[in-house]
Amino acid sequence: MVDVALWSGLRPLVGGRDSVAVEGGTVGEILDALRRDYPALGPTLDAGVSVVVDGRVIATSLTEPVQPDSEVVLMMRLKGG
Amino acid sequence: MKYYKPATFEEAVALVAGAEGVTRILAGGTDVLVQMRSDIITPDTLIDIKAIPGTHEITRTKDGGWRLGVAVTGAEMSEHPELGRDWPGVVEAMDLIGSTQVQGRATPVGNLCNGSPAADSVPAMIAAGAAVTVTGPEGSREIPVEQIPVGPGKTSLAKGEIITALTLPPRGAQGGDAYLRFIPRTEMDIAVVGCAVNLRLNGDVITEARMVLGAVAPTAVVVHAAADALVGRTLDEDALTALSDLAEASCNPIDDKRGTIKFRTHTAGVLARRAAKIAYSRAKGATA
Amino acid sequence: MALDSSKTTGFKYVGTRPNRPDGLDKVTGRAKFGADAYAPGMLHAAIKRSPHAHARIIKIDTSKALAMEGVKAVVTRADFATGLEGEFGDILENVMAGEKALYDGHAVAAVAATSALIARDAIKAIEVDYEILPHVTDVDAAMQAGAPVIRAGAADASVPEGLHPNVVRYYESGHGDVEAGFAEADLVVEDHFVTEATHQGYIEPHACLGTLGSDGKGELWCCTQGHWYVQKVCAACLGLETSQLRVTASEIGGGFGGKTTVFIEPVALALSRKANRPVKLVMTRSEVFRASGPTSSTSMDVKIGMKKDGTITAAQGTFRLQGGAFPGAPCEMTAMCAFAPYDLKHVHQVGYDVMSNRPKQAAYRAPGSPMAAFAVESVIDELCGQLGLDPIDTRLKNASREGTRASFGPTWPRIGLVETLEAVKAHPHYVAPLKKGQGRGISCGFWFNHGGETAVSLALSEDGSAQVAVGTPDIGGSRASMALMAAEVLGIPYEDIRVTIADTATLGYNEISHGSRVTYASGLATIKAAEDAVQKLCGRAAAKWGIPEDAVYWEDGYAKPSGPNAGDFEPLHIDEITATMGATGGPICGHFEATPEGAGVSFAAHIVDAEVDPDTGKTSVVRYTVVQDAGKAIHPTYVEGQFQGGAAQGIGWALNEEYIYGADGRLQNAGFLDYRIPVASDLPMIDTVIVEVPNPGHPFGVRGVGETSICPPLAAIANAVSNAVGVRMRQLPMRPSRVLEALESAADG
Amino acid sequence: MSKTHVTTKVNGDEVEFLCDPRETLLDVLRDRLHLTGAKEGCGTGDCGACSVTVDGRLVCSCLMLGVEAEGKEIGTVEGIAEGETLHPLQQKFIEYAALQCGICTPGILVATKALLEKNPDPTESEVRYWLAGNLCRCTGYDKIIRAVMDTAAEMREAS
Repeated sequence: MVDVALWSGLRPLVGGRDSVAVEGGTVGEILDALRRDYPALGPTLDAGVSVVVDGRVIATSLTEPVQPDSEVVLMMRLKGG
Repeated sequence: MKYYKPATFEEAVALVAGAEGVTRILAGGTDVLVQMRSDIITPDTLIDIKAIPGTHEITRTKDGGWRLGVAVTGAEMSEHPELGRDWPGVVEAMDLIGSTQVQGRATPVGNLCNGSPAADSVPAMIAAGAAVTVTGPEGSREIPVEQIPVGPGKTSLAKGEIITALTLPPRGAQGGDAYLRFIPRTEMDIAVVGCAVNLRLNGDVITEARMVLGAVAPTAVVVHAAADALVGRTLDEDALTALSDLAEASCNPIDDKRGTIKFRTHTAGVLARRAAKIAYSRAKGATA
Repeated sequence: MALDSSKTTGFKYVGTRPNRPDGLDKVTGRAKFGADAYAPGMLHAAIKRSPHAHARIIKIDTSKALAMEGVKAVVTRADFATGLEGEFGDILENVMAGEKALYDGHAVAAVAATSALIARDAIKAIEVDYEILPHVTDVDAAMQAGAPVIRAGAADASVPEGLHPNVVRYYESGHGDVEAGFAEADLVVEDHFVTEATHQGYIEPHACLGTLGSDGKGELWCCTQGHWYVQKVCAACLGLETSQLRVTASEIGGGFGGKTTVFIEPVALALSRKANRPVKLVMTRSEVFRASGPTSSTSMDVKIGMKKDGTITAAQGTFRLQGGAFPGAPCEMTAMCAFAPYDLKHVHQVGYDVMSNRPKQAAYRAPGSPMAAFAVESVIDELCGQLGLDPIDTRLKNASREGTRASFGPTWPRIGLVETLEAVKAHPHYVAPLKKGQGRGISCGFWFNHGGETAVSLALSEDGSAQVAVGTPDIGGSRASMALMAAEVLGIPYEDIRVTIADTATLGYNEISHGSRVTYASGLATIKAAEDAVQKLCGRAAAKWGIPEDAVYWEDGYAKPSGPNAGDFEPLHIDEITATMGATGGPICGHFEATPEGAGVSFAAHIVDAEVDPDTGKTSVVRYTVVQDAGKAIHPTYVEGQFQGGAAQGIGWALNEEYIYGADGRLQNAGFLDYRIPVASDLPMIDTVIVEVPNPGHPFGVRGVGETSICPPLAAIANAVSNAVGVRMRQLPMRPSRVLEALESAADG
Repeated sequence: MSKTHVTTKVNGDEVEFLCDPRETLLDVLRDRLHLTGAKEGCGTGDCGACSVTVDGRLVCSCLMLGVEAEGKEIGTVEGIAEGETLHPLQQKFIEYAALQCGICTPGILVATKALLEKNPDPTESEVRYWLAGNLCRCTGYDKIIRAVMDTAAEMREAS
């Protein structure tokens, strides 16, 4: 299980928790697991999120590996100028 | 749009008198082309007066003043070796308009006829006592510049009349003029407030004074009381304060995107003080 | 053996300052920008736009326009695809209004004619009946009960109940307990800040030339930051297969984020399809201001607590962003960037995305971050002032660094804020004496930077020179950076490399040039493509020598046997290998197609001296220094250029630039006369210091540099002005009247 | 719509064209003569990207009509280099990276060439004020000003 930290705007959608634990070895698997285990997060995930894995912002790639002890933080997707 | 390039003023006057719809005179074109591009006006008739002989000339008049052709540009005024020595305020006012590129085309007569309350050269020309020659089907007459603008975008010229020359009076001894404007940047803006001051001295004592404000009313404002406040005294702190107060009291501005009533009024006072100091030092012989 | 040319020192080409490859084209007028393309039989188009801020479109009568001599086609919304939703639906709605005109300048119809003048005349002949609706353009007003609703049901699931329907997205994050943190503070400062919308102000208006046939095949030439995105959006808006539309990016005359989306291209294509002729469409400057994408305006509240020793105990911010008539204002970016420079135990940030009757905001250089920095860094400056603390030491004391927790959640990797602040402290500008009437301000700034889908192809020629095809338009000299990185890997001279911006038919999808990603992502892709080619070169040498491929290595343009065991062979120069490549296995090319995910965040700190005329409130910037972490400066001159350009734009934003709306909801300053970007005589020279803390996510350590440079200036200048006049400036722009009012309030009270 | 026949010289070459009197010189240069070096950044004389010289005088070609070009000598960015030899300003602009996107560059080169012909030894402030009507949004002007100052110094030495 990987602990995924959520931004506080998402916490009401998961019963007030600031992080949730899900199964997954890649960013894509983690996002799938979040969708499955916490359907209320679906619209947010569909709108696009970045996943920060050990300080690296993963904006797009679903294949990035995630270790069980990785620090994983959900972040809203970036758009630059 | 019909485009004409008459060879004489007679021809130009006939064209203007006979034209239907919207007619514009083209000299520098820095206002009329902007209005065309912005779909503010599309003239039916455009009369380019630059082919008329003499319209590009700056000449000394017999009495020691200056006669400027109606197509004389800001750049030509700035480059003239003597004009700026006599009327630095008029030349610097014209020079403030637009960019180097605009200076290559823009004319003081065009600035006048465009009728903008914020026209930079107009307060300076009025303060200097400039006049224009107006020619119509009935002939020509001399009119002081201050009588040309009557409101934003409006002039006193009758249908069929055009301006055919600009004259500046002789500078005479111990005179000096100056023009300052306030803009948010250093260049390229329309004046939020403009102020021209023209002084004549006897020694340190002011004998003649004219102050004209721009962009604080529908037309340039001649502050007639400036003469009462300044004549017979030196430009001491009291005189400056009186002038500054007069400037503020003469304002009748609007709130718009370029400035508030409050800011324009305040700044008119600041500029009056600063312009008067420059005009005074020029009257005393300073060349800057 | 996969090649790895990663290094952070010992460069031969990287870090030098050669002339840019496209320099000659750009100084001779030969470079072709968006409006510089012509096609045989081409028509010129013009767009009819709503003069109303909010109005229902009752009827559009195009008959008079169509009857005009020379008019070949007229389009309205009915000529575009139906049923689009989400992002593409919003873009189409913005490109051409449907039922309602949502802002002054919203397109309602368009004409193609045989000349630009006829097209302009023809749009005047289009008659539109409107039912005028109430409008709102101010962010706080748009959130108030009773404000006109721009579009019902636009809010997404993030928005808490009870907010006005114009609040369409909501973001909240943070950690710790801010109330507890404020209780520990010796001083708490809370303030309200306001910024106006600004425009990217690129000098080149949007322009395109489109050809589309009834067979669904099209060609499009346009100035854009991302032609694959344009391809995708146009295909959707016109109901085409994406691959049937080939998009070529012209040279681009500035973008700064404003050309990351689509405004006119589908219109040109729709007109072309109808007229069956190529159609050129170029925005006027007024259209650019009224109907492209400015920034958000903001209303912000920031509260920070500090101990006497300068320790920040807690920070809280609320950021309301007005984003025009569509969702998308970057409220989460504002909130996430706000406190990013600081290591905070207790932090909380909230962002609101608010719709109004203004054009849909578009990205502008670090979207959302400069405003946040304005509010936060102003409060920090106020705290330092009141507590008598040095502003740099205080920032250093609280600075984010590797291993500390970022305000938006994750733990920071290697970052360069401390090095940047130390460079500021060491800079002579920081301690230079000030004259009377002058004030000094400093500020930090932060931006994430981005990777994104990237494809690069590199082909070697028989003579050993190389062609690199990249998919990211060159906005500020990136061809030079790409060539430098390719030269470094291939070991051939910079001049032997030609970099081309490929069209959409030539490479795989390349994400838009945004998020300061070009030198990072296209650079990484160029390095990887060059490594791929080198690998193949080594293979050819190995085959020639009859030794295993992994017994060959590449150095300075030569394949060499990797040691005595590999055999004794004369090194083979690249041109010896390429000369015979046709006979030894065929053309040698290198490729890279991936989504690099190692973009390094970047911090900057700026020092500004401002002088204020106490009589008029007019501010002059008299000295300016930019210090920023670039990771690794590939071409330092162009890095400096990015720093200077960002600072200059920030100066404009801080002092004079603003969207001015009248009570009628119309934009009053849709031109460069009254939308006042800095002119040459407004600015001093802008000093730069390039800090290099390598980004581990790039082979040479590159961090994006383009955007971070606009984050500190608003605050730095506001702090300088505030220190000069002795009053805290809380609203931008700091136009003279506003500064004068501050001076008067100080004198009164 | 009747068009006017105009004969003029552009970069030393005699050219003829027919134009609507409403067309600006910029429209004519670009759309009729296909000299696209001059750019339209604003169409209202505020940005300088369309700068050309007319009888040696620096103007915005968007603020002049095509019909007014009759009998004039027009200079555009395309005429600055002599054959394959770049003007020193062009060379210095490349060396100094005095351009990023390059859209303002043609106008700035035409403007600064006119400046150096009038004033071979300008101060920094004179260069800045001369160029106030040439907007650049990329560079913050720093490298442009340095390139112009250095070109001026080098041209003075060479002459």
